[in-house]
Amino acid sequence: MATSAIIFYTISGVMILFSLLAVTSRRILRAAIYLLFALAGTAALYFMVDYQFLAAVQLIVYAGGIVVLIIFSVLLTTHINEKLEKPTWGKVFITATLALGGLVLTLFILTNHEFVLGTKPSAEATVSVIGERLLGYQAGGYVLPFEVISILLLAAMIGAIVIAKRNATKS
Amino acid sequence: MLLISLIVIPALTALAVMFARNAQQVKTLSATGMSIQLIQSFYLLYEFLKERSAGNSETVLFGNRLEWYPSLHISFDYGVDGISVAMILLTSIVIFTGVFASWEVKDQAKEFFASLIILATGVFGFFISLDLFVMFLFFELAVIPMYLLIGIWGSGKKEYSAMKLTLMLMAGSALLVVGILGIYFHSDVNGSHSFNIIDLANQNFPMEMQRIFFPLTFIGFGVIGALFPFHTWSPDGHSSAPTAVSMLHAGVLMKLGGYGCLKVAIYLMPQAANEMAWIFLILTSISVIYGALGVIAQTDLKYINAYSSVSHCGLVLFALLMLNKTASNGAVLQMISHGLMTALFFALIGMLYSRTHTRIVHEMGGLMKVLPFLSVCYVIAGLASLGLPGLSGFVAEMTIFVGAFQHPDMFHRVITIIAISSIVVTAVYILRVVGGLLMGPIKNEEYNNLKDATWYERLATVTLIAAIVIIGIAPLWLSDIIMESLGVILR
Amino acid sequence: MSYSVTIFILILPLTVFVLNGLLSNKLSHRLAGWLATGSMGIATVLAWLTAYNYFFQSSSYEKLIPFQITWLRFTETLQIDMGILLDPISVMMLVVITTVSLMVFLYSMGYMQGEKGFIRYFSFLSLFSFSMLGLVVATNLFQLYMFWELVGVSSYLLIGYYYDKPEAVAAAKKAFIVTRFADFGFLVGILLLSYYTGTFDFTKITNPENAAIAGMTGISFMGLSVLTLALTLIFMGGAGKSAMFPLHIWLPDAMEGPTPVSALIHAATMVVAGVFLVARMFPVFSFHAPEALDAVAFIGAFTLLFAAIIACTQTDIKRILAFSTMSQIGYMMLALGVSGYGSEGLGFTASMFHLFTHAFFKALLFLGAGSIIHALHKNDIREMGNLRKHQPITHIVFLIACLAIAGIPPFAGFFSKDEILSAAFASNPIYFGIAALAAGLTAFYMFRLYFLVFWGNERTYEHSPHESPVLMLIPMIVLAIGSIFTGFIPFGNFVSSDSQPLQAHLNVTVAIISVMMAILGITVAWIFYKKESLLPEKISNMSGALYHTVVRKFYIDEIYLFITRKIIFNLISRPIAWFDRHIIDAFMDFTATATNWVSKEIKGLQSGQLQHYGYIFLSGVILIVLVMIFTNT
Amino acid sequence: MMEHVPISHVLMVTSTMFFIGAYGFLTRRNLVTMLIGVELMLNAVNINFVIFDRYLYPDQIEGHFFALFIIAIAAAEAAVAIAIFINLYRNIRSIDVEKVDNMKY
Repeated sequence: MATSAIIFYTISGVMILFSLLAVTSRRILRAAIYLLFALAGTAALYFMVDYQFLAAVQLIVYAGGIVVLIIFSVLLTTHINEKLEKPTWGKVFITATLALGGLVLTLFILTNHEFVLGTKPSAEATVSVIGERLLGYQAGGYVLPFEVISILLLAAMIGAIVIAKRNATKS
Repeated sequence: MLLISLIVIPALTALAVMFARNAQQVKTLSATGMSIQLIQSFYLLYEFLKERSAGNSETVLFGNRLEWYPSLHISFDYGVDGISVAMILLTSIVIFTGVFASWEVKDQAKEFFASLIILATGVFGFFISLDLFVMFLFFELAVIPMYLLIGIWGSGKKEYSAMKLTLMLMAGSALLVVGILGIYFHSDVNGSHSFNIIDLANQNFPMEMQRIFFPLTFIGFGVIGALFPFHTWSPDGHSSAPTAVSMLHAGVLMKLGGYGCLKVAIYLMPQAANEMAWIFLILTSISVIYGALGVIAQTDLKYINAYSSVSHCGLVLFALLMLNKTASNGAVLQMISHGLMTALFFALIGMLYSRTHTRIVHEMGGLMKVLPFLSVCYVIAGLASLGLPGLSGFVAEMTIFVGAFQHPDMFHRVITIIAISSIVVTAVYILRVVGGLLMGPIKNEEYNNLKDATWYERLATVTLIAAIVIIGIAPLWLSDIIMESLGVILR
Repeated sequence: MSYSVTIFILILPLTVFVLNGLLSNKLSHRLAGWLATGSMGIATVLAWLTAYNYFFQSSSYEKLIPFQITWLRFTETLQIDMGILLDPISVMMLVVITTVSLMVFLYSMGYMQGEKGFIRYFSFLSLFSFSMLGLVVATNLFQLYMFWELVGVSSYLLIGYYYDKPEAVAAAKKAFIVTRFADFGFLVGILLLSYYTGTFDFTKITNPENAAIAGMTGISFMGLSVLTLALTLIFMGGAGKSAMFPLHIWLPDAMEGPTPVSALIHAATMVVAGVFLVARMFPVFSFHAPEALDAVAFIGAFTLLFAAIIACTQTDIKRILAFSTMSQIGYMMLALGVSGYGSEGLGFTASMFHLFTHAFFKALLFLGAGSIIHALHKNDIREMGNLRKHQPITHIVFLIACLAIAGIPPFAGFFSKDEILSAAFASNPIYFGIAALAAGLTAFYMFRLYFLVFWGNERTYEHSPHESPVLMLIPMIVLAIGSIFTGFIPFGNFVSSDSQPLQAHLNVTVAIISVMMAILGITVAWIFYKKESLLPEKISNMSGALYHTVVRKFYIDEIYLFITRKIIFNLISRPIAWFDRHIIDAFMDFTATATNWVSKEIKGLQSGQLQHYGYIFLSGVILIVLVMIFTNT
Repeated sequence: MMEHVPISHVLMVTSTMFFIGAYGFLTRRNLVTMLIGVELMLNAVNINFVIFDRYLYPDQIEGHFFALFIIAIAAAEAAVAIAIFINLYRNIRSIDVEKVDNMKY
């Protein structure tokens, strides 16, 4: 078994483990931390496929930004010692059945599908290439989605502020 | 230009009304706008007659096409033939008098007059447009404000009635959309689909298609034309609506049904009309008799008038289904005549109600003594309704009966005789009301102090009566311009 | 003088109607009244001039159309024209209508003085005159029908003149509705006739050589030829307007109107419109539809006797006259019914002759009755007596009219009635018997009235009766002169079925029988009613139920009431109104309620629980994927 | 670097992660933990984009961009979501999803 394979399976194991923990842990802060690990694992995967930039973004935005946001909100909305109540058995049962059923179905399709692997040499995803593509307006340029995303982010930012802002007249 | 200004003027008036500062301004603006509209309509008639006498025999006059949405072949095609001119005249007279009849609306006058005039805009647009899609658009524009007008300014069970009326008319519209789209997708004008009525009229739609879409369009328009058994919105709607709205609704809006049936259903799908006429003939003759008999047992003036409208409008559709020129001519005449007299009726009922605060016939009595002017007008309206020669009702009914009776088929003649028997029933209920309401001793002491009509009420009623009398005495010009257009429609 | 002047005979009353109607609260009573009467005077002069020109200045009595415009076009062939058709009967009618109208207008000036609705009254009266004149000069069936309706409505308005009296309102309504019902038949008849002939024109329809008409006799429907059917229906219209059995019920009630109105409309002119109609269509009846003519004769004869019998038992002075009118119109119808065409057309001439003379003496009777009512303010003859002392002139003219209607020579009624009896005699002895019997009854009930009112004991009156003003007396005297002398007109020379002079001879046998009957009737009346006597009461007590049946007018009114109120109102209208609200409308409401219900029932699915949506979503996705997999393989 | 790992294995991992996220989303009642579930799912999908790109179309980097955009959107979504949670908490003193059903029907 090649080193890379070993690394991959290790990472995968970590990711799945922490994902599971993240959705089952009864301490909410821990759940957030477990999520952090799962996201970091993802970043590692990106490194493995040579997408360094993406991996960096994943770490900064996801692991750095979102998880911190989540932790903040947890701190704002729950007591640190509070344990989440256990979901009812019925709920767990239904959900687990559904999730497992979906998983089995997906795996069934996966295993039965013949993937045609690409044979061409892999393209480099250097920062300069990414920058040119993102701001390019010729074929393959992503300037329009880029702008749209910018607007979305702006709108989300304003929206978040407006929603979260304490209502001046109310209190 | 002439036609465009027919919808621009009311639209502008509605807009101006919204900017008015007080109720007085609102009324002045509306009255001015609608007077201009009335003058315009007469000018249109004059121009139309001038063109026709100059030998211009095109199907529609003053027409034009404004591209609107070329990829779906929707364009604002407009133009008028004799029928449209007649209906436009009717509409402008009714809306003109409607404004004066609602002179006393106080709360939210601005919104009331604006909605009323927007409704009229829709009607004018409907009558001038030649494009099915635009026509439908205007149709909806005319129907929707009705909900607000009844729901907000109505009386009695107004929310219920407004909802019922709107839902039933919308259900009709739904059928209509399917019908119109069906026609559109089956058309083939120079390799593409079309919404233009004139183009569509030259299509020979296959019989299978006509069999599906004729009933859809006919019932779709029939709902607003009070086709049995889809007429029940009419009594409730009319009884809850404020005066001017009843006038406009029974006077004009119900006529969109007949007009649409003629200009869309029958004009575009003549073979199916011919084949299926008998079904609808039975329904409409039921309308005629059933409506008339139903009136006798009513006690509320507005219900009485609503049911008699069902009967009279049933006669319109009945005549159209005879599919010959004379009867159809009668149908159009009946639309105009009924529009005028029912508007007069509703105006008078509103005026009486504002004085006596009741609409129940047997609670009133002897009003002739205290309200001579209004009572005489009521009698005239009644006489017009029962078809007195010299008033418009006679002209219309007789044209229908003579035309319908010329049908070579025995079934049609027998059913015509059944329809004719409605004139007896009409006389019964009209005279019952006139006798109970206006004659006899005064039942309520308080009525002795009632004031007779004010100047604006006089203006409204006299205008309508003048129109009724003019058509009743000299119907030939009107009948001729209608007949001419029918020649094209009933090829 | 050209005939186009005749148009003014129509325009004058119309103008007065419009003027008086529009300016009813501006004009003074005097001005309005004289305006109406003056115009009617001019119209009368014009009518007499027209008649003079027509009958004496031209040799042959052609049908003339001095004026005609197209009023409404239905199809290429069918159109309504408005025009004036002059032929012997229409000219004769013009004279009758204008003359009687003028008299009634004059009379009304006195009778209606001080009434609040004086101007309205003259306005309506002018409308009536206009419509009636338009009716008789109509050039086509549809024009006739239009004026027919107008006449009906002016009759409605005038009967309901005292609109605050419930009885008057009910009577007006009844009159209009009953005639409307008859007009329904009339209209269908017109449509039927025009459908086959393709025309409304009298000149074409009544042309005996018209092929389309002859063709109609060949088409049969339910055993009758279409033409017979059409003509019977048209006659139905005439029967309604002329108060023939069984459509007569409105006429007695119509007496609620002012008395001059009864004189003009319900005695002299409008009610004979039905006779006029049959006379107008006579060639068609006579040549192509003898069955329809038989119906006319039968109905005429039946009504003649029926009304005369009822008249003998009534006590309201105007109702007696109303029944008498019905009976006399029965004579006219009978005469038309038994008449032939051309040289056999004695009945036709007799009918028109009787129409002519009847207009004078019946109008006179009503005006006399009006004069009495004007003085006494009551209608019941049992409360009257010995009026000859108080109203000598009224008494004399009334007597003249009674003699005229009873058929005593040399008064007008004798000649016309004699012709009718001869025509009936020539046709069918049964009809003759009925007519002769009715002649006796006529004399009896008229003189019963006469003796009870003018003789008998003095009664106590609230204020002592007085003779009527001059304005009322003049017309009565004029009409009385007419009632005496019109009988000497050689009527057959002017009016006949084929416009050829017809020599009518006095049939001596018939004359003797009829005079005998009349004298018998008068004698019986004299015995019964000259002095206070117990005889009539004894006889009425003896006949018991029969007598009551007659007093109640054979319960025809009750039958009608039963049909209209119980059957039409309670069994048809109300159920329909109920059905509409509770079945049809309820169905529409039900669709709405059902939609509402369904939405209420399924809204639980929208629980607001995010995770429920999640379950459904996920299971949906899995399901769809499963379906796709299994359908692909 | 991944030539020794078959694509299906990677996909199995991501699918597992996805359904774990779904499980979390559906069982948790606390809105924040539900959000964690959503993040997991997004992440799994993101990996898929990258992996498909790398294995099937190595000469292109479109998957990379998709992943990039998804990350951006996820960030925005998280920000808005958390703002909503905070506001909600302020109003009803709880961020339990089962209590948030005011807008049903």
